[in-house]
Amino acid sequence: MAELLVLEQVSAGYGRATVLQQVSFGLCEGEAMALLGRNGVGKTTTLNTVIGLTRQQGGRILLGGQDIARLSPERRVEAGIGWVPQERGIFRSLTVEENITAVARPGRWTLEAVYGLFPRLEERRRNFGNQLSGGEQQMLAIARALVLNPKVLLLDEPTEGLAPIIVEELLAAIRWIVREEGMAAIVVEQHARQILAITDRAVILDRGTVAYTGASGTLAADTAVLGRFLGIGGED
Amino acid sequence: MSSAPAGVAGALRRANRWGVLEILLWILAVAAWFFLPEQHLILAEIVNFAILALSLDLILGYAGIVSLGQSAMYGVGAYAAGLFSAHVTGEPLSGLLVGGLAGAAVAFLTGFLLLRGADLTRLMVTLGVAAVFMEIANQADWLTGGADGLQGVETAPLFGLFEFDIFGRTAYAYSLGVLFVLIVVARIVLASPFGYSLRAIRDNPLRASAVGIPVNPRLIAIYTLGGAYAGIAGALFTQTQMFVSLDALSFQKSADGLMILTIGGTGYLYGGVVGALVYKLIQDVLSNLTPQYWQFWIGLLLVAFVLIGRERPRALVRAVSIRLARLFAGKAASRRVAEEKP
Amino acid sequence: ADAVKVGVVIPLTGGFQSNGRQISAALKTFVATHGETAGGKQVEFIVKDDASTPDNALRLAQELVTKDHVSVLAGFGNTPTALSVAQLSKRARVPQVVMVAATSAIMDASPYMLRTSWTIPQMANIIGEWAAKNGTKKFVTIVSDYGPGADAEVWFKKALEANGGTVTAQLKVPLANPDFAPFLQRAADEKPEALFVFVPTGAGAAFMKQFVERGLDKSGIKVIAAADVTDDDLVNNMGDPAIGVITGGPYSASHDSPENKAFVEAFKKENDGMRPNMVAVAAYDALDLIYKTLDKTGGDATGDVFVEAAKGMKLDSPRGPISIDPETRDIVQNIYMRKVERVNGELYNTEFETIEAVKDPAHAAK
Amino acid sequence: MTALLETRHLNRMFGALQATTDVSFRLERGARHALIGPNGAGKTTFINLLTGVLSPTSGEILLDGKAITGMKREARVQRGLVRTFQINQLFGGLTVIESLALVVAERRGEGWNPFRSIGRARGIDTEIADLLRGFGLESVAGETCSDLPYGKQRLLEIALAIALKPRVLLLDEPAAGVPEADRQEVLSRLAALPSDVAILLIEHDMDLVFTFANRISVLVSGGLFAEGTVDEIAHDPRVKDVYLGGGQHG
Amino acid sequence: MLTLLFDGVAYGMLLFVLSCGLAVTLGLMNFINLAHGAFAMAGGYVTVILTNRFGVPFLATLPIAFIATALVGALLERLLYKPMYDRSPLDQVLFSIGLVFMAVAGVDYLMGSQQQILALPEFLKGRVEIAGVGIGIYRAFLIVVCGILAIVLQLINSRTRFGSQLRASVDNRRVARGVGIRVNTVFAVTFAVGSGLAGLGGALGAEILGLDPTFPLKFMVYFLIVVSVGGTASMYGALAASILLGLADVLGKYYVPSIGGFVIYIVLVAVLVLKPQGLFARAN
Ligand SMILES: Nc1ncnc2c1ncn2[C@@H]1O[C@H](COP(=O)(O)OP(=O)(O)OP(=O)(O)O)[C@@H](O)[C@H]1O
Ligand SMILES: Nc1ncnc2c1ncn2[C@@H]1O[C@H](COP(=O)(O)OP(=O)(O)OP(=O)(O)O)[C@@H](O)[C@H]1O
Ligand SMILES: CC(C)C[C@H](N)C(=O)O
Ligand SMILES: [Mg+2]
Ligand SMILES: [Mg+2]
Repeated sequence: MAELLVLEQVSAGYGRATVLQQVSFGLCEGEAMALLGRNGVGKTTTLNTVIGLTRQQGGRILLGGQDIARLSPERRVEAGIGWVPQERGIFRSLTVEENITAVARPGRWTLEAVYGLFPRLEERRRNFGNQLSGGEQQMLAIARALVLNPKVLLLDEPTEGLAPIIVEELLAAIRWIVREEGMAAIVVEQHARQILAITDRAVILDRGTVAYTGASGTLAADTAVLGRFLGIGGED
Repeated sequence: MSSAPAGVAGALRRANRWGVLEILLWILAVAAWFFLPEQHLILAEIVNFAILALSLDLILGYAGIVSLGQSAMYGVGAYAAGLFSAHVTGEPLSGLLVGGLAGAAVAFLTGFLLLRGADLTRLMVTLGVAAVFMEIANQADWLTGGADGLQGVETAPLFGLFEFDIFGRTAYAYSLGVLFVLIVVARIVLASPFGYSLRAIRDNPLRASAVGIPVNPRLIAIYTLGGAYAGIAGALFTQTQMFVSLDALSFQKSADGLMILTIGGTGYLYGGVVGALVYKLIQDVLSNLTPQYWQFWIGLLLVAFVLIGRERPRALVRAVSIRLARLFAGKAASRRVAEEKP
Repeated sequence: ADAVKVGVVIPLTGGFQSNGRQISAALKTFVATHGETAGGKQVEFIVKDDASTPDNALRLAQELVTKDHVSVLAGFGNTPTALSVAQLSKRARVPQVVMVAATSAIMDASPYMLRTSWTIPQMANIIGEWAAKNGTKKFVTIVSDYGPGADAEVWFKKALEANGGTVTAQLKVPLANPDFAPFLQRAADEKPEALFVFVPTGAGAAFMKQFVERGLDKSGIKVIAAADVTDDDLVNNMGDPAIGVITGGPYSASHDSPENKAFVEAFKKENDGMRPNMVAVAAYDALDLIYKTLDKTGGDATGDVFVEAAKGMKLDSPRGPISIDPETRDIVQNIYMRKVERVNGELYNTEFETIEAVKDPAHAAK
Repeated sequence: MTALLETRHLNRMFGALQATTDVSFRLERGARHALIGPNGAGKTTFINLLTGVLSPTSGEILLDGKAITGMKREARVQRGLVRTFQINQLFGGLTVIESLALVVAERRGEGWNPFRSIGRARGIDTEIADLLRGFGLESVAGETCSDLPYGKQRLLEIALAIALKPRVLLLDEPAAGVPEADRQEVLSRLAALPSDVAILLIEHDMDLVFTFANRISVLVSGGLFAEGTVDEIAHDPRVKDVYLGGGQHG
Repeated sequence: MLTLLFDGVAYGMLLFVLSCGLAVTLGLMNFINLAHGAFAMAGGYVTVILTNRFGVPFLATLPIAFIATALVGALLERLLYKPMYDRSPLDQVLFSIGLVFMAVAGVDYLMGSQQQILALPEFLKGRVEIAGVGIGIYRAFLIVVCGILAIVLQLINSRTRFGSQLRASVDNRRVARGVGIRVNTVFAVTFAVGSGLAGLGGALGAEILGLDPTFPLKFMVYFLIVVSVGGTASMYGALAASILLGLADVLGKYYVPSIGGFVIYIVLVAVLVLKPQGLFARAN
């Protein structure tokens, strides 16, 4: 299978500080990957480097074989990357609907389609971004990424603040999108167990470097690794 | 007692100790009185601007209130002192008090207008308030002399001894003394729980109210104190110049104060002193070089200064002061260690 | 010292900068025509920009006196700046030669004050008298809301009423006023025979334009104004609306005399064809006064000596004969009634009547 | 007996939307109470009403049986009603020590004192030292809040609330953004609070809710939908339908 | 009385035309551009020079003034303004006031300090009487032009995708880029349009307000007042504020001339105290 997104020895950071050191991994079409690690290890930094909002200090990022390191974030979106920021970043003075239509690109995911996924958003479509509850904002951030109709979806803690029942639906939807539409996704999550259940592969970061790569199923069973890098006990 | 508490109290006190650079600055300022007699006028003016900027620093640097209307308090203080001298007595210290009270009263009465709204709103409201005061002073020419300025201001000798001469000798010493007292008072206030609560409000008003800080009353309190400082600056101006005009209430005054403060840096009390020094010297040089177009170069400097980053000078001051502190503290610390462990 | 230093404090920037510009042009012209010595001494000028504000004027004057040790202060583009320095002139005993500021009260503020410009009452009084005598009696006054404006209003009204005229409304326009519409409307509603106007140079153009736009010219209302409104600096650019406006003032660039011809020519030559206005002539005369006084004292510029020598001084100014009133130290000069006309394709204030040797009535009255 | 905190028929409208619907709710002394509910159910709104960030359209809020409905925010805090925020709200420019000192001074009623230096108040140093130790913040005590790593910021967020010695503590998703492994640490700090402090916890992480709370209220569409012990709620089929779903918590 | 109302509206429109460029840069882009007046002045000088020196018809100079200042604006945006977007309001204030100083002194140097006087074409001069209301033709012309401008700008902002993208970029530049909005282009275009409008405003206003190098300082307060009273949510805010201020000012000066100078400031303070976000607030 062709690798859709590849990070080769990527270093990145803020100002003079380097946070990511030589991070490498690849992602194929139709594949979902979990990106795990404790607070502050660089998960968000990794996603932000891929979308181009954090300064890349070294290495290469290839999308469909092309180096995108020099492209601006908006070009990267055109090239097929969709991003859900950790802080959600809802546009406060746009309505729910404008938040979506302002960025939408032609494709399967349309306004109607995302309303189908999150009916709650349709109920609130005329509300301004800053009049939404925490969970509603999260839904909107995901919807906004979907209507970009990307090839690769970067999700930074997408389940944070969502009710368990919505989390369930969302995770099922992510899995379905990836499988059925050949999208690729990187999902950063605090709830390792939940996300391992719906991803194919997992990468664990530790202080800015890749500490572990493997199949999600294997990792879910590997209590030693989970314990060491994520501090989670084996049983539930 | 365990060792941690000593560390806590120490850390809190350390933040408020006099710095080496600070002491040096005062030594230089006093030395200037003896060694730069030709410059007394401009030095007195610099000190005056420094006090105006200090009054802004209290509200902007510590409480986060931006204002384009500090001239309201400055001007009212200036006119109050002028009228006091023209109609009651020319004794300077009581005039200063009157100016300070007038400035505080204006701030206290208009402060509530600032409680809502973001930066831009505050900039505009303060500007509007100052404009109204200016217009009032302009209209009330029976009291203020209108556009022609208030005539008949005479300042009696300081302590009955020191005549205010046209060379600014007394004026500079007097202004410097006032600045010193004001800075000492500001230091004490800012190191208190009250002072810290202002910084908390500046950084996060939402959280400040959630830890029980009455945000609005505190803002009015510091705005009033700032007003008193501005009023004192205005009074000082009147007394040393023996003249007040509408300029004291003008937008230009507010803008100068703000410009000077930001050049020198906010939030450490000396921004005004540094800024006034730099600004006046540059202005002096430029307006001598090109009396007609000096504004162009001031503008250019301002633009460049902001583009480069106005926190730079402040960072420089801090770096130098840390370096100096280390130099001195090195010796002091070794001495202290020797004392503590006999 | 060998040189006599003269500190020139003028508004090169800010609201009154056009005055500053005329003064510095006049200074250039004067030095070119009269050289740099007087009373056997080198005369040195130090020019400072007060940005049109009294605070700055005072500060600069202080520095000139204490640091540069000037013997004479000159300049001042408006009343507030002149007044701010009066106290200093008094305390330091430095002669202060006022080149523009036009309120009467200035002369009382310091015994070292001398003036070569004009006073508002000097003009307004004559205009009021002339208007009433020539049959225009029902007026509305429109003046800028500051000291000189108030002076103009008061003295015009006084002279008009003394000669049988009436003022039906007195309107004061804020100094920084972008739009005259409401005032013009108000004036029109009063249906006067004419408007008396005093606004500072510059605002005059906007005023006349809006006057015509509102159709007031067609309704037969005349404009009779102080000279500032159709300043020589501007009148040519004001175009048709200005034609026919009657003003009273001390100087017109088209004044017919050999002195003036020479002056205008020299002025244009030194300043890229710029046309001198009454500010320029006042500045030129102030310099002439300083030179002549120094000649008389043999270069002694001590305050008391200098002022004493200046009193009663008579000069042949481009505007006609002028003198310094020995009692008030104020200027005595002719006031001309003029009308805007097109001369050789350019607009000028053409003089048609002369009232000779007018003193400031505010002081004469005392 | 009066409850420590009580609401009576509380309502709040946003335009036509009813975000809080006739909520009558009691929080007892020493309670460990959780408030759960679907997204947009009105939980944050409810907290905002309690703390005075929003004012109710109608209804009453009582603390110790006394109405505090129209009271200012800071007055509620002075009476012991304290909250934390879903998103950290720290004093970015102050150090950890300064933040805590200022909060402690404020609680002691010295906030208006402009003359005594903040470090000189008696006993303030031991109290702060205890807080620092209790929340594992000693190593970063002198650092500026905005420079702290996220985990420490989260702890400071809660420490600031504890420094106020609350009687009622309202926690809005205290574990948000904290990784699984560290969540227990946050919780254990809270569990260590004096047993007479009443705690109301909003959280979507059911593992946390079920270990921490002994009573749960469910809010749906602004109104109270169910209330009961952990067991009752966890097995309530209606709650499953609207909130829990069929997942591993079933 | 009606004539007076007409004058008030016309004066309001004049304020609007002066301020609408700022309503774009400050209102929509959230950039406190005190140098707005400098762009307006540039537009004014373009028109004056073209009509007076080169005899270009007045109406033809208007689009030229717009385009010329828009180009200058675009250039300055690229060179100077761009790094300022993220800065604090204070930085923006200082930065742009610096530009004002430069513009004032620069124009003085190039053009001289005297008032420039614009020669209007005949058909815009004079006035007509309609049902007893005296209507200045130029003022009526202003009202029409401004009304159209306000409506067009507001529709672009509220109805088009470009408008949403602009608001999104202002709300959160970083995230906007991350979801594919070409923030740089959006800002550059908007800033250029804002500058162009400023230039147009200067060109249209020069007739009534006069034009000299101190123009940017003299009128700075006026357009700041309009925009902050109007609020930043929509162009209608600026329009409503302009008309309100225009009417208040004209009526105030007519009936109580002695407080004429205050009125505008009192309206400013009153509105901002009651509605800190201005008449038309952004959602909060
Ligand atoms: N804007 C910034 N400037 C400087 N340092 C930063 C910035 N953002 C993050 N960092 C630092 O970079 C490191 C990695 O942060 P990052 O946000 O990528 O971690 P994360 O794995 O996403 O953590 P979390 O689980 O808290 O979201 C941290 O040490 C953090 O302090
Ligand atoms: N200012 C407002 N204007 C209009 N509607 C609002 C406003 N604030 C909140 N809402 C609406 O009120 C409802 C309740 O919001 P609230 O934030 O209380 O939900 P919540 O229960 O905390 O949800 P979550 O779990 O997602 O954080 C939501 O539908 C929200 O969109
Ligand atoms: C030129 C003049 C308008 C100056 C003004 N009359 C003044 O004395 O203030
Ligand atoms: Mg992260
Ligand atoms: Mg919530």
